[in-house]
Amino acid sequence: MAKAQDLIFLSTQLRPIDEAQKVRDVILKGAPKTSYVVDEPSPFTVRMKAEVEANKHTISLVGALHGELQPLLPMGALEPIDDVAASLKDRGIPAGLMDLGKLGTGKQMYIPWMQATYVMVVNKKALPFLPAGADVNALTYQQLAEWGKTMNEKTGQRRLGFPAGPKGLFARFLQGNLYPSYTASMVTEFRSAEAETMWNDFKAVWAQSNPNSTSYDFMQEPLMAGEVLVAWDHIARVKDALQQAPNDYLVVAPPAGPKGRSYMPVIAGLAIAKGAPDRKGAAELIMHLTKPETQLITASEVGFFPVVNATLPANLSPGVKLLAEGVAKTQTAKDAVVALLPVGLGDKGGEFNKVYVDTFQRIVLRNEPVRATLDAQADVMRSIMAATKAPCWAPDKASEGACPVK
Amino acid sequence: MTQRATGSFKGWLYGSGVMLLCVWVLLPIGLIGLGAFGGRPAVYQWPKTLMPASLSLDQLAVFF
Amino acid sequence: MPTSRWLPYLLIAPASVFLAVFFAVPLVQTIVLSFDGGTAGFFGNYQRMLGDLNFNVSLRNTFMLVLTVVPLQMMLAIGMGLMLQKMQRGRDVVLWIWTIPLGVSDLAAGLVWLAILQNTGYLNTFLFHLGVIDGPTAWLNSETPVTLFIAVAVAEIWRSTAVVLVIIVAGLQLIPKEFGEAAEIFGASPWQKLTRVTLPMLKPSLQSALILRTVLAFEVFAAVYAIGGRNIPVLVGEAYVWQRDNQNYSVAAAYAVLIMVISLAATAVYLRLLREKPEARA
Amino acid sequence: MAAITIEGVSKRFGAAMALEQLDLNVADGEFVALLGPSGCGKTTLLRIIAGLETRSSGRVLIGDRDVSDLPPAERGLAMVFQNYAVFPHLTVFENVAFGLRMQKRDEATIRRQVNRAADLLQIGPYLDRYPAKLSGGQRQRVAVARALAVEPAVLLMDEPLSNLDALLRLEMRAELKSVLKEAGTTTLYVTHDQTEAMGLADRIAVMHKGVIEQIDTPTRIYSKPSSTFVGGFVGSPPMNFLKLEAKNGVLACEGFSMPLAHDGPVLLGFRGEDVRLVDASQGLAFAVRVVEPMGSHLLLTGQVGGERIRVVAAPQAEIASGMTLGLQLDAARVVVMDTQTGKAL
Repeated sequence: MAKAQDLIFLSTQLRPIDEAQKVRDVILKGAPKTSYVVDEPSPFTVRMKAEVEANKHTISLVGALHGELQPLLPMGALEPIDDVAASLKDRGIPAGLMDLGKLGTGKQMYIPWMQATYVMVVNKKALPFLPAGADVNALTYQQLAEWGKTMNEKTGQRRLGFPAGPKGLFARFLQGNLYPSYTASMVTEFRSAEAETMWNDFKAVWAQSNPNSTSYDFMQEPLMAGEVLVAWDHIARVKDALQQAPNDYLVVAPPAGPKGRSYMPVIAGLAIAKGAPDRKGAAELIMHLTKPETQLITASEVGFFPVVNATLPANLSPGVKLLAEGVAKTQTAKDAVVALLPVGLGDKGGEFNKVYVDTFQRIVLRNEPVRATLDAQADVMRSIMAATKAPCWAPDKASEGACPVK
Repeated sequence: MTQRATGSFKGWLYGSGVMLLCVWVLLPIGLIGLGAFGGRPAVYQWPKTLMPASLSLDQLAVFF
Repeated sequence: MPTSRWLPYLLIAPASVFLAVFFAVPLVQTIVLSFDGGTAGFFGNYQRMLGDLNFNVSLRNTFMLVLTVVPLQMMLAIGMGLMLQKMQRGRDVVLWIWTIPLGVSDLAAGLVWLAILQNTGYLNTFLFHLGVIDGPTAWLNSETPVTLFIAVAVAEIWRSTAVVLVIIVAGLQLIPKEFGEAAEIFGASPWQKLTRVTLPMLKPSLQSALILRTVLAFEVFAAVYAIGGRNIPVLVGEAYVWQRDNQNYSVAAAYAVLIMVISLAATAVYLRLLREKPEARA
Repeated sequence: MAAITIEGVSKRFGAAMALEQLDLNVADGEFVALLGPSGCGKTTLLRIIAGLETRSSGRVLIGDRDVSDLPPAERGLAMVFQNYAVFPHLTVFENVAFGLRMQKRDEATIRRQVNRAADLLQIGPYLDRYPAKLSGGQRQRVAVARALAVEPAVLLMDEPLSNLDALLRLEMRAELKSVLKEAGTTTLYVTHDQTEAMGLADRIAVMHKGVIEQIDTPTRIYSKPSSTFVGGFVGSPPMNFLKLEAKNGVLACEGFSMPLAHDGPVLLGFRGEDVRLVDASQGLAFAVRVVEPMGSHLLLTGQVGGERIRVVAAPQAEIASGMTLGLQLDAARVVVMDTQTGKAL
């Protein structure tokens, strides 16, 4: 457990017990003496705020997603780290990513740590049921629905799966994959005619999804159990299934809609807390974590990919290799559209997610009329945007002031 | 004589009621207790066996 | 005698301060928070709560759970208590076994029943061997609300009947056996003895048990969450989601206040309905 | 109204015998008290008759009916408990009516019988009250009224007065006697209080260690106890016993002699009030140790030979401790017991 003199590294990522253990035992090997502490996003924010308000600092380094670090800036919990950024110049972190770490200020607020995205995992047993003419690497949502239907007819069970349980990341699917693929937008076109088509298409997909989907948190479990043959999830949440039986699976890009094949990159960053008890140690730890060797170890241990210029070695474990290929396929698809994680929502991030999940519940689970539901939920969305004054982010076009909902 | 006969029938009824309620309380705990040694595969093992197919103490490692 | 006059107040002071600091203050804070509407006005959070798509469902589920679970477990506990009273041998062992669930946390109880009732659980295995089903069958998702509800009710009954049992056993022990014997001598059947003598005399215990269980049942959450996730929303679960996932503490506080009001109302109803006749009080 | 017949009833609790081959007859309309120290089995016997306890062997008859295996309700009896067992959640009226309601009697009958029982026990004014508002004595009356309201063939009472204070007990005792005489119910009454038993009962059965030592009228129980136990248990002060030697068909001591067809050591029993106190030169030498003025009499405790003796003297007698007096016994008022068995010869 945490010893007083150790540097404290608080993270919202790599939380599950075995992942945290890998961080402690493998990834942090050779780094300054560190206690690795994890917390869920909302208590994380509360804790950071409390330390600032009490002016009593225990945490030196924080690791969190871009969207989780951003709210820490206005509360003055982050220390500018241009000096650390300068000493990292040779690591080859893409300038675009480094710029994200400035959080819209002139100074470096965090250093990119690792990245991931959301993919589809396909059990090879599902391949025979693919619709005629469909390419598993370039599916559309209609084809996915058709595929699910055939699997249901042939196996007697609904074999598509989504992590729509209490801890699942289903909201990210709706925001980052489904909406932009149909509307080229996440917020502005929320209640557009394209969105209406989208929901109707997705109803057909859901009709072929396993009814337990509303209980799934991590898709690796139903995949390993064979309950689900085709699943969408964050790469870190399917890794166990792939490593356990790499020969059974393919990892492919999520389906495409009329406006392209949208995907959502996930960036986690490392920041130093203002008033950190051990700023020097924290900087050293950043240096350690962004070393190409450490980044490769991170990739193979926990399934998050490097932000630095590090070629994945050929002897990568087959499961991680599958993931790497899946990520590459997703990012390089010729119809790829990038949808960023929401920015600027502060503590309204939860309610923003709720808009999508509620809309899904009403339209798909409770079969409420699509048009009326979209109109009602668009009002909620508008009030969130008005309250946070968050400007649009990709793929929505940049806006002056709060991102509008048409 | 008749009273004694109905008495023993009643006693039997009571006894089995008590036993049934004991099973109702203990069975779930027993099952989860055995399941705890099955490790992760036991959760999705189908069909379940009383003793998990692969015994392991991995889950207990969480406590240390 | 100023010291003896003040002594009782002095003695309850630590407890009062404790209650004030750790109970009353957070309570007031919660109530204040629930009216802290920001832009939406004084009742803004309550409007959001009432307008939420899960509100009606969670209210209905919570009430249905209370109305199913509490009467069933009262009956079960009374039956168990009477059985214990009849027993001559092994009474202590049986009482000990029957109160084991007292030591099981509600989340753990939920997980226990999840292991039994899930797709690949023990129940399905049993049914499979009987030939009733031919593979893992789902009982606990949003498309099987009835079995899901039954599963949650069963887990709750399993977990929390012991509390009622303990209260009832204590109450039964307070009734001298002569009352039952008098009823027997004057010709009461076992059923009449139960309804005309035992239950009326057990009323104070029944009242405590009912209030305790009902209030706790309105706060049902962890077992529901473990078994049904968010497929079966309940009031406390919604408060949890608003607090933790939606990060809107004010709406969560509104839920908390609503739950408290419902619990207080239920207590008042019981106290009124089960009040002893004034003349009967010694 | 019916007689109670008990034939060879035994009760075993594990290895211990609580009742041993007990026989008892209570005639129709008779009032019999079961008297004995605690643990003598009197309450067990009563509960076996009531059907609240199972017997190990023997039969219980009420009237001509063998009720041994019947449940309590079918035995045609009523019972009054030591703690009254008056239902606290029912009014006095409903308490008294309880047995009648269980018998599904019509409302008019119930009203009539309740009122009659209530009048008998003078609880008419309290019929609408709840027991919690009544005094112990009033609750006792309710319990008796409840028992009498069903007009039982047999009434069983288990120490019904022992929870009352002394004055109230005296009052209730007299009242019970007249009420039960009027009702004419066969009554079996358990008590450890000899004055209660003497005052109320037509006959007293003295129980000791699971057997009935003696059953007789109160007067004979008092004056002619059949054993040292009965003599010692009944009466205050208890009977005195002197160890004497009988020789040649005569039992004699200083100032006393009677014929006795028994040779060897015997116990001579006499009541403290049955002796004449005379000058120390006559009769048995009695060394007075303690003098207790009791108001109606003086209680003298002293020694004759090596044995402790209690006798009663007139209240105005001038006797002080340390004096030696003479005791004269009346051959008509003594009992002679076997030293081995303790039974009367």
